[in-house]
Amino acid sequence: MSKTENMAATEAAEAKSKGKLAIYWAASCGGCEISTLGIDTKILDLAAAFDIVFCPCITDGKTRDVEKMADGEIDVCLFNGGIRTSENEYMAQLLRRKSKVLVAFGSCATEGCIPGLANLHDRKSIFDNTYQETCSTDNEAGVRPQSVTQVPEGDLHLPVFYDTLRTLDQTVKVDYYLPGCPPESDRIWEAIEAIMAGQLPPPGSVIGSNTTVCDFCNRTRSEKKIKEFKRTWEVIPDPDTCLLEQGLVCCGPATRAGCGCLCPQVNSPCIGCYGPPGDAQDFGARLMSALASVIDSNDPREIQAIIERGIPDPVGTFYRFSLAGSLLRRGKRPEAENGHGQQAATGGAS
Amino acid sequence: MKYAYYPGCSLEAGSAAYDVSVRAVAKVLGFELEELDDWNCCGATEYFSQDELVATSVIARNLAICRPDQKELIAPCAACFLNLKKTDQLMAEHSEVRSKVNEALAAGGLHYDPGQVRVRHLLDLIYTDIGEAALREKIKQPLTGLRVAPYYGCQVVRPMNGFDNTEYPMKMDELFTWLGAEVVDYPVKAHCCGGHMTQISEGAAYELIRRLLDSAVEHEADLILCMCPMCQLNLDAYQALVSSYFQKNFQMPIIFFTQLLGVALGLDFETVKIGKEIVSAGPVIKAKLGAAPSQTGA
Amino acid sequence: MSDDSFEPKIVGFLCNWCSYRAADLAGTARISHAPNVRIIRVMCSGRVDPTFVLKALSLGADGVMIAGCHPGECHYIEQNYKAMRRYYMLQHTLKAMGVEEQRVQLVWASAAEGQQLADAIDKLVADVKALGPLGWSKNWAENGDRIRALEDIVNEHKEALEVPR
Amino acid sequence: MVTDTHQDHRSDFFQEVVSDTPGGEQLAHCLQCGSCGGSCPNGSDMQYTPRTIFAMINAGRREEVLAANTMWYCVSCYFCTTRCPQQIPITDLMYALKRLAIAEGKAKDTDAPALARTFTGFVENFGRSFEFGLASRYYLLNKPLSMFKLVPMGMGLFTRGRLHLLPNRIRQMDQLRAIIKKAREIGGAS
Amino acid sequence: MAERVGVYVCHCGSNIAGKVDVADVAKFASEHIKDVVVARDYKFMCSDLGQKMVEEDIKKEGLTRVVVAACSPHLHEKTFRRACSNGGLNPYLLDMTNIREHCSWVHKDPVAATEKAKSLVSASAERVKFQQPLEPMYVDVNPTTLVVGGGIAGLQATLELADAGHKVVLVERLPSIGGHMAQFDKTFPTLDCSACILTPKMSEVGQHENVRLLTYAELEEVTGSVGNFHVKIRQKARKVDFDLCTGCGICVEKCPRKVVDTEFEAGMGMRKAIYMPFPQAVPRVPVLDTESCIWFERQRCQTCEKLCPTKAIRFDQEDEIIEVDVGNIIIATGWKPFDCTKIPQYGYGRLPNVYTGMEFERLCNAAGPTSGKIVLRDGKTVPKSVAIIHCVGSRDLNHNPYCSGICCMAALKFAHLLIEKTGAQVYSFYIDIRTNQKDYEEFYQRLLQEGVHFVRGKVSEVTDATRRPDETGKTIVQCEDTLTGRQERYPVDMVILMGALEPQFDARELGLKCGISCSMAGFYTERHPKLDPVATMTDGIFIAGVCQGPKDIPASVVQGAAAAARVAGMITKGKVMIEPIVASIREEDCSGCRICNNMCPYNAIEFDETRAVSRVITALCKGCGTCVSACPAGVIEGAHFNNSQIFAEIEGALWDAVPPAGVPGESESAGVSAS
Ligand SMILES: Cc1cc2nc3c(=O)[nH]c(=O)nc-3n(C[C@H](O)[C@H](O)[C@H](O)COP(=O)(O)OP(=O)(O)OC[C@H]3O[C@@H](n4cnc5c(N)ncnc54)[C@H](O)[C@@H]3O)c2cc1C
Ligand SMILES: Cc1cc2nc3c(=O)[nH]c(=O)nc-3n(C[C@H](O)[C@H](O)[C@H](O)COP(=O)(O)OP(=O)(O)OC[C@H]3O[C@@H](n4cnc5c(N)ncnc54)[C@H](O)[C@@H]3O)c2cc1C
Ligand code: SF4
Ligand code: SF4
Ligand code: SF4
Ligand code: SF4
Ligand code: SF4
Ligand code: SF4
Ligand code: SF4
Ligand code: SF4
Repeated sequence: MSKTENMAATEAAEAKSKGKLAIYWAASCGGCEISTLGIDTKILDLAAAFDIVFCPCITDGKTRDVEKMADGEIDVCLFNGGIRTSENEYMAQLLRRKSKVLVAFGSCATEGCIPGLANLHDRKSIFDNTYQETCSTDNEAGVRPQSVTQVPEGDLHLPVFYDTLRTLDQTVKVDYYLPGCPPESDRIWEAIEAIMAGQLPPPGSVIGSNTTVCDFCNRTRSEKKIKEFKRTWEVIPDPDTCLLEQGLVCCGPATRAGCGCLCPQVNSPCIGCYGPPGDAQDFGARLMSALASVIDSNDPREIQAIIERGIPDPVGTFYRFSLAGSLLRRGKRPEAENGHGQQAATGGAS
Repeated sequence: MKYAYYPGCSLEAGSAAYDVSVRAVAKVLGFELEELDDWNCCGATEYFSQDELVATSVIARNLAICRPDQKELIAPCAACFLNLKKTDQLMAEHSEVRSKVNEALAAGGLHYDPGQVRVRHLLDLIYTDIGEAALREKIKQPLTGLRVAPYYGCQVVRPMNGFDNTEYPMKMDELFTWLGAEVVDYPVKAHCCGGHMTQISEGAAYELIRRLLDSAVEHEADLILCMCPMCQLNLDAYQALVSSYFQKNFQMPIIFFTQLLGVALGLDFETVKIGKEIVSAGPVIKAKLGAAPSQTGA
Repeated sequence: MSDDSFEPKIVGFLCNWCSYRAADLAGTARISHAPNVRIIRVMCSGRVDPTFVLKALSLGADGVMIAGCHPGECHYIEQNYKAMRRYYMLQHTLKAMGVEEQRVQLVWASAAEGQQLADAIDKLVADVKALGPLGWSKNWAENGDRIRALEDIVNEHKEALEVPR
Repeated sequence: MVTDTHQDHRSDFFQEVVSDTPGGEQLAHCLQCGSCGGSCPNGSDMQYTPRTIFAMINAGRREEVLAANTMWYCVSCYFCTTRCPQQIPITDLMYALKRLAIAEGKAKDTDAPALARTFTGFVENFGRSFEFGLASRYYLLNKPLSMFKLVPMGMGLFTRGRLHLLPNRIRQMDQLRAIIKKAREIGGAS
Repeated sequence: MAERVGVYVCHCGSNIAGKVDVADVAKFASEHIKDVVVARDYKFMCSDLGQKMVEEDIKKEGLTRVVVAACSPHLHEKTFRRACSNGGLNPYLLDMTNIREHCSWVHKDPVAATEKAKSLVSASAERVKFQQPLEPMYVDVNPTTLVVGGGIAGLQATLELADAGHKVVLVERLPSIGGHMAQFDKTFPTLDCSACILTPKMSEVGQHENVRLLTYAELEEVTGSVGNFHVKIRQKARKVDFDLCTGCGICVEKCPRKVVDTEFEAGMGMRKAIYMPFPQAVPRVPVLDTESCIWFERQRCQTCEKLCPTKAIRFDQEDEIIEVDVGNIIIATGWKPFDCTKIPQYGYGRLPNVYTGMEFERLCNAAGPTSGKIVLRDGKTVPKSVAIIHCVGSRDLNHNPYCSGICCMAALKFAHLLIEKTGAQVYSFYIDIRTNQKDYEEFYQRLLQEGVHFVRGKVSEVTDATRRPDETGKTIVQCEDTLTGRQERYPVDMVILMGALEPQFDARELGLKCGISCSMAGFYTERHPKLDPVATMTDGIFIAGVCQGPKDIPASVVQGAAAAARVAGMITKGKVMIEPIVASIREEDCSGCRICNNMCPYNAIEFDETRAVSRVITALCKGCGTCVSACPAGVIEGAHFNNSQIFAEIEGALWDAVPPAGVPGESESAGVSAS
């Protein structure tokens, strides 16, 4: 990862003419766009520096327009959302091809975020739940979305829904990451400024701090020993002491700083939306290791009891934002579908 | 306290005295023995000489038909105890045995996972679960003055009894010390009674029986206490034959330990079936213990 | 469901002071055991980070062994307790993700326990064999219509895409 | 620790005996210490002590071993087994020898097979056994003459109500028979 | 720049090559592992030529990393590190992978073994690329040595060092040094008087200016590491002022309380409540046993206090903790006798005339309770026939699988003493007679000449149950004479059980304190069974005598001297290398969450309150790496075992597993991909 390879960014900065910016959303909630707008009046600076050539959320652009662009014509593409469908994947590939710099923007694109938690299930069970099982659903005919529908005029296509949500970099090569759910407006602006100034770190980097939320937390902390993990509704935490020491599962120590320690400031434990710091490979593993290390017991049975009682939903606790981006990426699929697409293909999308 | 109870064939027939006295003692001591429903013969030593798998499977059926709430199975007979316990252990230690036996059991719609049932000997139950304090409380007729030779035999204490020394067991000794008897240090207490040798080589068998009787005589025991039907049969029923074989005149009463325990607990001779033995035990007990409320029967 | 030809790939993280030496002892004493465990030496079971286990599983391991000194006998006094705590935490999470708990086993073996370690290896291998392959990378593989759907889109958009690069 | 590769060098007879007994492989470790032979209550009546038998098995002397009286004099007292310093399941090996001898018709000079067959015959018909039937049938069929000697003893037992004429039959005889049938089918040592 | 890796696959004669196709492994390395520029297989890598090969390849091929696939790194890592150094490469750029103990020796199938060897080599080669040059650290060696255990082995070690001018602290648990040898009458095979050869050594130790002798004391705690151990010793309260007592023995003589001496006299004799275990005890300062003393029982007596001419009795004396700093430790804690009641068929504890070997030693010792007269427990009958039973608790899977090595000889010694002193018929029951040291077989021949009845057979039982008239009143030994194949009974007057030598009761505990391990049987594990029998896997800790394994006095002495020589070598060198495997915290990235703060058992992690970051104190860190994996931010680096190294190793180990799918670049693109 040497700096000399940083051609694209340097070129972008050197071009005195206005740059071209694309903003796209795949499987995401729209929060990232809202946060982008949160840069407030600085949006004018942005508009001065960039032409927004593609942004389905705020401008009327067509995929065809992008397809017609020359490869690498877009200087910077901020891509938010995970890859849930074939359309998402196609757009990711397309924008990759057309962009010099592709930024995975927000937690969904970087590590899957909440939509990625669906990776504990597969398409079939997601569809069953969504189109059948929820109590507000009335679907006696058992209708499911079809990827191909035959009508007299020919075949109609819907994007195919994947079994596993993937992050952007599990789909295409990504140049930079901007984590957060959503990324704080200030961080977004810092990143844009850096892009505009051409002061980018080596490709592959996360744009942000290397320390963790704790670094910005004002609570007093001491050596940690935990006898019991508590759920948030079980206690009113003391406002001045480290929440973790009070038994609350605070993800602060394992979470990249950037949010300004918002949650602990309002007496609520950090839930880890900024993902892991540095080159940590697996957010959940870091947190599991740290929390387990400070359990105050050497008795196997007691340890198990503390864990089972205090952390009833381990995946939701440790991988709330990062399941898709974690080392394992998803839960084990049911035997029938494991690794063999055929069966799933008929069962799920047809 | 409630236990599943596996009396075994001998206790149903020739050694009913054991069965009856066990049940009587249980009542006094306040534990319940619930006979295992539809149990079958444990095969003694004979099946193992013919077909190992049939032997273990036949035995395992008894373990398999225990209800889930029947976690402890009490066997008073030495052979039954050993066979049940051995099968459980073989199944636990050798996965092959486990799967083959279960394959056979499956033919009868049964299944057994080793360790599911804890096989225990009656002596263990009385010694451990009832214990000294409770026993002492219930003594009605202390056995003071009676010299008893506790005879454990082979199969209860070896090789896997799990409650007493395999070479020099002491639990019956202690039990009768609590009851006030004079327990002789019977050096052959875990030696062999000859088992079924009587039917194979009488010379060899009679010699084994002689050693046991001689030692008891030498230690001036009034009677020998058994905990196995085979031992009782060999020492008691064959005593006359052994006497004539060696030109001796043995007159050593042989009874089950539960029978004398019953006497100590105040049961009369009839209730504990003293009198069913061939060499009568009644007279010497009466003589040594003197007049006591229990001596109505016989 | 066990397939006789299935030879599980297992990664073992063994403590330098006890279990690694137990494996050495198994060697010197020629105690044969299953060849499936690829041993990685760490200074202490306390060095074993749950990340290592997840990494191994994600890269295609069918099982993982973590081995250390017996509780109370750690070369570093008490670090194996920390390994134990992390192990249970990890198991708790793996269970929720559908990974059978026999795939990841924590084993205590002192430097003297070559036989025990060999037995534990054989047990782990047998357990994993019984479970079958984990095949985690296959677990990610998308169902067959993905490629087709992508091709469909590309075909639909072919014309537009044919622009000079 | 000796690895099992050594077993390949042992006699076929050794393999035959050992494979018929759970844990029998341990016989490879016999020290020839004689603890078994010294312990056996019938040791002095045996043609060969158990230790000698094991040496003969090792040497592959099949015919002599199966014709020996040793195993028939074993009364399953387990003294040898609990004392053997190499934890060899000696008593169980004696059973294995009995099985082999019966299977080959080698057990000529002993009545033990007949006794065993009588016994198991009862179990297979009734599910339970009983001494009187056992003794009388066995003696009638095998030793009609020695029966006289035992008459006084039998009478003694009889007058005390200790000889039953028929055993009780268990209810689920079919189940037991099915289990026995299956076990025979699977066969061999468990 | 890519690394240049050299891979060397060792045959170890046929040890590895007999099972693993080493050439194939080398070929695999050169063809399939990235950055491998040299891959060779060689007969003996640890030989001079093997090492030279590595050195030369480093120079000629410009290797930047070296992998040796051979035996356990515990055996030869140092060798190959040295080879790297000699070749001009930092020694920590080597990785050794174990394809002998972990592979060729334990797998039956050559194909599977070869495949595993490939994985191990692949793992090692991937790892080695991430290794970083490290500089070893050196510390000064404290020239004082601690010896634990004052038996013959410990005494020898102490004297060797002290005579060479080095300070020694000798800790003995009992009131006097001397160990078991002090209890013996004669010693085989020469039959010289044990006391005559032992007591001079004892007093030399007692008076040596370089020896600090702490008896009636026990090791409490050991911290630190090679070169600089810090040791806490509990000096148990003697209740006698060590400095004031002159050893006159008046207190002992006048003390009215007599008790059975289960220690020195093995239960055969009596001692007082205040006592010196034996006349030649060193030091000559008595110990007051509070369990038997009348004063401690009911506040009476005080005879000793009243009569002591120097007023040395201290009823209120308490245990004391003594702290010493030493550079090396020699453990020579010996053995304990097998508990013969565990074999009830031998009747010990029940039959009066059954004795243990140690009891018999006291019985025939001229300074013993009977002044050396061999009589039965009634105190007068001289035995006319004696049975000696070998292998009691030895060579017995129910107890100890090993041969105790010395008891055959001790049994011969007893047989000789019995014949000499009583003229009794002696029967010796053995499985095998093991007399394989210098002059031992000759001793056996002598006993054959003297007419001992050697019966080959492990005794089945010892009983008082008579069968024949001639057995009445005797103790009967029943056994198969395996040479005739007959079961026999031997009625005798006395039976002696040659019990096993067992590890000290607290061997494991003490091992834990010092960080050394025990074998399955419980004897301390040596670094190498043939080539390094007195060192342990923990640097600076040595072992000598029976605590390492059963052996006789000459062998114990040899080991004591050998351990001393090893320590002397360390002292002479003056410095010792410490592995630079330590943790360090990237302080700029530490957020001060304090998770790691109580991870370290050596308190090597401190928290800087002002900067709110944690920090590792390198000198205290032992490199376990527990804090490394605890840090949620991943900012603690574990040298030589860091994440990138281990991740690479995992990846390498699984080189043949199905690769993860769906990674960009390799993705089965549908044709939209750029470039
Ligand atoms: C019956 C018998 C007869 C024998 N006769 C002979 C013979 O004739 N010739 C011969 O060569 N060998 C003989 N041996 C063998 C001999 O006893 C041993 O070789 C010898 O004792 C070994 O000496 P050692 O110093 O290793 O151990 P020991 O003699 O056991 O000395 C160990 C010392 O360490 C002390 N110690 C133990 N633990 C601690 C602790 N935690 N802290 C402080 N101190 C501790 C003990 O109190 C003891 O003083 C005989 C053995 C037996 C059983
Ligand atoms: C068949 C066999 C197999 C063995 N296997 C094993 C085994 O597996 N494990 C084991 O532990 N032990 C084994 N041994 C024993 C082992 O050989 C010895 O313990 C070992 O060799 C002793 O080493 P050493 O240095 O005392 O003597 P040696 O190996 O004999 O070395 C003595 C050296 O001194 C030289 N030398 C002799 N005289 C002079 C002189 N006057 N001037 C100069 N140099 C001289 C000789 O040339 C020789 O190089 C075995 C022995 C035999 C016979
Ligand atoms: S763990 Fe949470 S509460 Fe504690 S210091 Fe860190 S961020 Fe603050
Ligand atoms: S006792 Fe055991 S070791 Fe000794 S001869 Fe008999 S079988 Fe062999
Ligand atoms: S089990 Fe058999 S061979 Fe063994 S001692 Fe008893 S009778 Fe003899
Ligand atoms: S390096 Fe190790 S494996 Fe190679 S020859 Fe030397 S001892 Fe054997
Ligand atoms: S006070 Fe105690 S030690 Fe002193 S003389 Fe009295 S009994 Fe002996
Ligand atoms: S030295 Fe002799 S008596 Fe001692 S264990 Fe070894 S063989 Fe047995
Ligand atoms: S690596 Fe181990 S010894 Fe070093 S500081 Fe961390 S916890 Fe302490
Ligand atoms: S655990 Fe890591 S981040 Fe937390 S204080 Fe320690 S080094 Fe710093």
